[in-house]
Amino acid sequence: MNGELDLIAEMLKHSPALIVAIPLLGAFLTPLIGKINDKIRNAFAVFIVALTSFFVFLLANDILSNGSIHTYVFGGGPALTEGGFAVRILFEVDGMNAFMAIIASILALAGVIYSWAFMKENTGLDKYYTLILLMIAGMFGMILTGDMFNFFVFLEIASISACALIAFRTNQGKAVDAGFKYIVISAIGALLILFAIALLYSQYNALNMAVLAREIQLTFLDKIALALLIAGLAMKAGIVPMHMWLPDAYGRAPASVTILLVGATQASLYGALRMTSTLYGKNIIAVLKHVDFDLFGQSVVFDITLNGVLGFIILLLAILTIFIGVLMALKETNFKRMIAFAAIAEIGYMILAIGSAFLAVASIDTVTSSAILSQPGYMALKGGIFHILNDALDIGLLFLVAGAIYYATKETSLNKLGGLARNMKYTTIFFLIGLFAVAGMPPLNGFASKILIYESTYQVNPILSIIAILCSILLLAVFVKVFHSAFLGPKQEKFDNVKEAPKSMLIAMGIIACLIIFIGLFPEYVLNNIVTPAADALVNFGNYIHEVDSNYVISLIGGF
Amino acid sequence: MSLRNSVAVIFFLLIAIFFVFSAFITHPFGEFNNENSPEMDQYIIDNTQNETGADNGVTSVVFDYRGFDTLGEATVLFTAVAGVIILFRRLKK
Amino acid sequence: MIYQIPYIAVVALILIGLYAIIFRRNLIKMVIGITLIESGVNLFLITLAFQKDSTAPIYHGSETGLTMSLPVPHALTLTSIVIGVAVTALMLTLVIHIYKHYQTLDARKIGMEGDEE
Amino acid sequence: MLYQISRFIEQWFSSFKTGSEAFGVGFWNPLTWIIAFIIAFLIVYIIRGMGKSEYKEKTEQTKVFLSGNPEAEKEKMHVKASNVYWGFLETLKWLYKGLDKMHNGNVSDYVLWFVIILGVALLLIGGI
Amino acid sequence: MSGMSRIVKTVTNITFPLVLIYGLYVIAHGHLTPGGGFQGGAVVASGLAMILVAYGSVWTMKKINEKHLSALESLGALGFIGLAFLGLIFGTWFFNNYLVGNEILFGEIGRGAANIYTAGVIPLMNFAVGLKVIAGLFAIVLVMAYATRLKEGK
Repeated sequence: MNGELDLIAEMLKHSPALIVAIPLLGAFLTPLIGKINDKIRNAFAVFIVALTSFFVFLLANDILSNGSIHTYVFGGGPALTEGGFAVRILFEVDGMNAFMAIIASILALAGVIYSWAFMKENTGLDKYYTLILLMIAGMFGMILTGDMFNFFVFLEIASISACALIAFRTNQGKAVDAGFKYIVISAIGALLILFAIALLYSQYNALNMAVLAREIQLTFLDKIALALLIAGLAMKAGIVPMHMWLPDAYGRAPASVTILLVGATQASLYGALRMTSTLYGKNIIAVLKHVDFDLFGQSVVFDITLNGVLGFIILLLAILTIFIGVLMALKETNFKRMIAFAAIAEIGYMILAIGSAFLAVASIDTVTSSAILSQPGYMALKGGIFHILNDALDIGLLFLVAGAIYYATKETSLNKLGGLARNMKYTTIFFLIGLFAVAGMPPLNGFASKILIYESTYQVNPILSIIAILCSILLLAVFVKVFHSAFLGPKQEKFDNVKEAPKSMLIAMGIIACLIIFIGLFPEYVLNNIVTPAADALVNFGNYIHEVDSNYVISLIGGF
Repeated sequence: MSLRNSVAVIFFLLIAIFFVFSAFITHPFGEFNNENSPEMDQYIIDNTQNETGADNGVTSVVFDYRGFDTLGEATVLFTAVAGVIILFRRLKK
Repeated sequence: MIYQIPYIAVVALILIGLYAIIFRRNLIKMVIGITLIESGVNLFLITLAFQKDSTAPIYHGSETGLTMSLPVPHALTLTSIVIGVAVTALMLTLVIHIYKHYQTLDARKIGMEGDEE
Repeated sequence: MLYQISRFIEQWFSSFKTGSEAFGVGFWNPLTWIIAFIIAFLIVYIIRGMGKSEYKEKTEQTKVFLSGNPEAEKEKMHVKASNVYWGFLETLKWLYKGLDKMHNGNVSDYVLWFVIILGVALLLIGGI
Repeated sequence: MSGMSRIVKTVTNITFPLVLIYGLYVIAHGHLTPGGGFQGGAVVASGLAMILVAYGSVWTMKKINEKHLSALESLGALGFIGLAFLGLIFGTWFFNNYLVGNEILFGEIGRGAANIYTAGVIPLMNFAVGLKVIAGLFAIVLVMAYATRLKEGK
């Protein structure tokens, strides 16, 4: 009994490293195992991902229940050497990381199970599974790492493997083209992120996020680094007007890859959140400029603070993202491209809430070194983080349904589809669940997060929530159109011999559908147990630093 | 000159201004003072022989202190090889 | 001023790369632009490593107290060089495929996302 | 006008209020929604039951009457996806023209948009 | 393609062993002198690329094809991550340099004097990464050259 407990404790201690190391090991082993047998290889990939998810849930359970932060120093030794600087790479996992890791593990599991039948008649599957596992490892590395340069490395791993997988169908010219666009975009974004990391290193001689967050002074170089980080990660997250690579990539990739791309995109969004809220958390309300001038007699005096500027930028981009995503989705006739535009709109909802949260930062508590948000701002942050989970599940389910239809009919153009509900009953049911969830219909999970976003943004500015509600209605219209033109309608004899999707695809879709219904029925449970610790982890940036540097006292720079 | 190119030139020059200005306020080449004293690297330089036993400081960083980065780097190369092979694979039919 | 010239070179490389990507239509030239940005960033990293009158961070014996150039930026540069090699290889592979499909390398002629082929 | 809309939305939100902390101001309970759906379904079912029941297959009743024109076969009866919301798209043509120009498949334009956003961010964060 | 002229092939035959030896030297002394697994591997891979240029991709592909190379690369990567996992098992931390300090293998603390018997797992990792880089870079070059070769009658 005692030994078992020790084993559990050991696994818990090492899980941050194992979550990344096990998929890498599996990826290195897959080409050798693929020489034996195809079924063994597929089962091996599923087993590796299941093992990783087990460690993820072991870790997340501990973190979310106890509110603790796990650090893992690679190579052993203390996190900080004497003198207060981190020599070794270390992973630091708090509530937000655990939350994102849960999402990534769900998506990875669904994607790998789905691939079993979906990719059966393709060649080169050894390398396909290798790249899938590498992409999963890159996602987890981006999510869990606590080191800036390590973040860049895993960003590149995820990008390169994703690019090779997007261009998997090399007989389609547009797939190759989409892959090229993706690799160009992600290469430029990653290189400018590396430039920002080098700018930070040149001033503080540190690469560790916590140490940088402790040291950072918001000099001019820091501002440039912040702009580079935000722009690069926003492009990787597919925010309008830097979103055009996203429909191409999502639309051309195999569906089992697309669901992982969703996870990679949200890992980039997490990166942007971590950089702004933790790395620059100390300076989040620093006064950039003190405005004081006379306007028709009475003098106008106000301060331009960093969170105001950030909130302004993010809200501007959010409105653009929601509008353009929905409008383009309404026009699009290619199934997967349409879902991709809807995904862009969903990302817009997240950053709408996050921008409102930035605007709502009132002050910084110097005792616990945490940002103090107004109540609607805190609610907006919770809603945005909750919406990350819901968006991953809903959009992922819809992409899997689109993949199932492609598998059955070899057709993605909605103009050529019709009357599929007769042949593919379960797929139709899953699509309906995804439809109502994405459109924010009340009994499902989309509404649970969207009402938080509506309420909180309404208290920031009514127009924002009006726009959000209108676009949500348009989103429903989009998917009603899909439902009408793909599933309803008279029987078409060119689809007479269309069969239901095979089992593994149905299993993958079923997992996500069950999660959607569960979250829809018990939103408060998820909100209190998973989302709130993540939001607190973002707000109390001091804990992130304290975990590494125990004797850290916040020292606010001028302008407060 | 089309609208697209003119807009491109404007924002290109904007970025150029910021970058060049940042180049001028970076610390002078090779000069370290108390503000940006390289403590971390000095620690590695002082302890590489004791802790890792390697005479080559760079190798001790690459394979010991920041070994995980190197694993990621090797993984990137592995990924590129897998990608190139999968893209030039022989399609059925 | 004279000590800022390496950074000027870095910025120049990055801007030339961006220029090549934005204003050139040939895909190969875009790839060259990306490699230029990458070499600029690598040059910046390796520039940060230099310390005045310092030697390479390699001991030839047990002497101590030398001023050595910083080892961490060397490691970072090595990593980012290898990553750049990987990215370049993949991009060129895709360019080859694009040329096979479209018989052109003009960025404007390829990939007009319209109806299905 | 805007004030009225905001009032309306306020009332709509206040309709959710049953004083739960988890959802801040408003609150919604999925079970009530499910019950409401079931009741609505029952009402619809009753109304449907009240309809006429003398319905015969293969008679004049089931013939489609397209103002005397012959009925097209089933394939053609299906409204294509690009024809749904035709009026909406026709009205917003001016907007979609710009959006389509935005979404040309040119990589350097994508990078140009990134450069524009980067410039704006630099100007707003670093410039101020 | 049947490769280049006899002169080029002869020169390649003469110079390739030297390139190979130099690359292996750089790999083996990675923890003492400038260089390491990546650099030495790149050197050896360039030598192999020289053979590829001299003899043509078809001939090289007959000798060794990309399946063998990717298997070799997997072995190198497995060696690397395996050493890291051994650090987790013996040294109780992932990537722990568990060999340094004790006298099993490469155990000595190097106080200069270019003692190759130092630095713990670093030389082993150098070898693993070297194998990986040789196989990987050569696989990339070979596959790209073979896919873009000039076919007969064109």
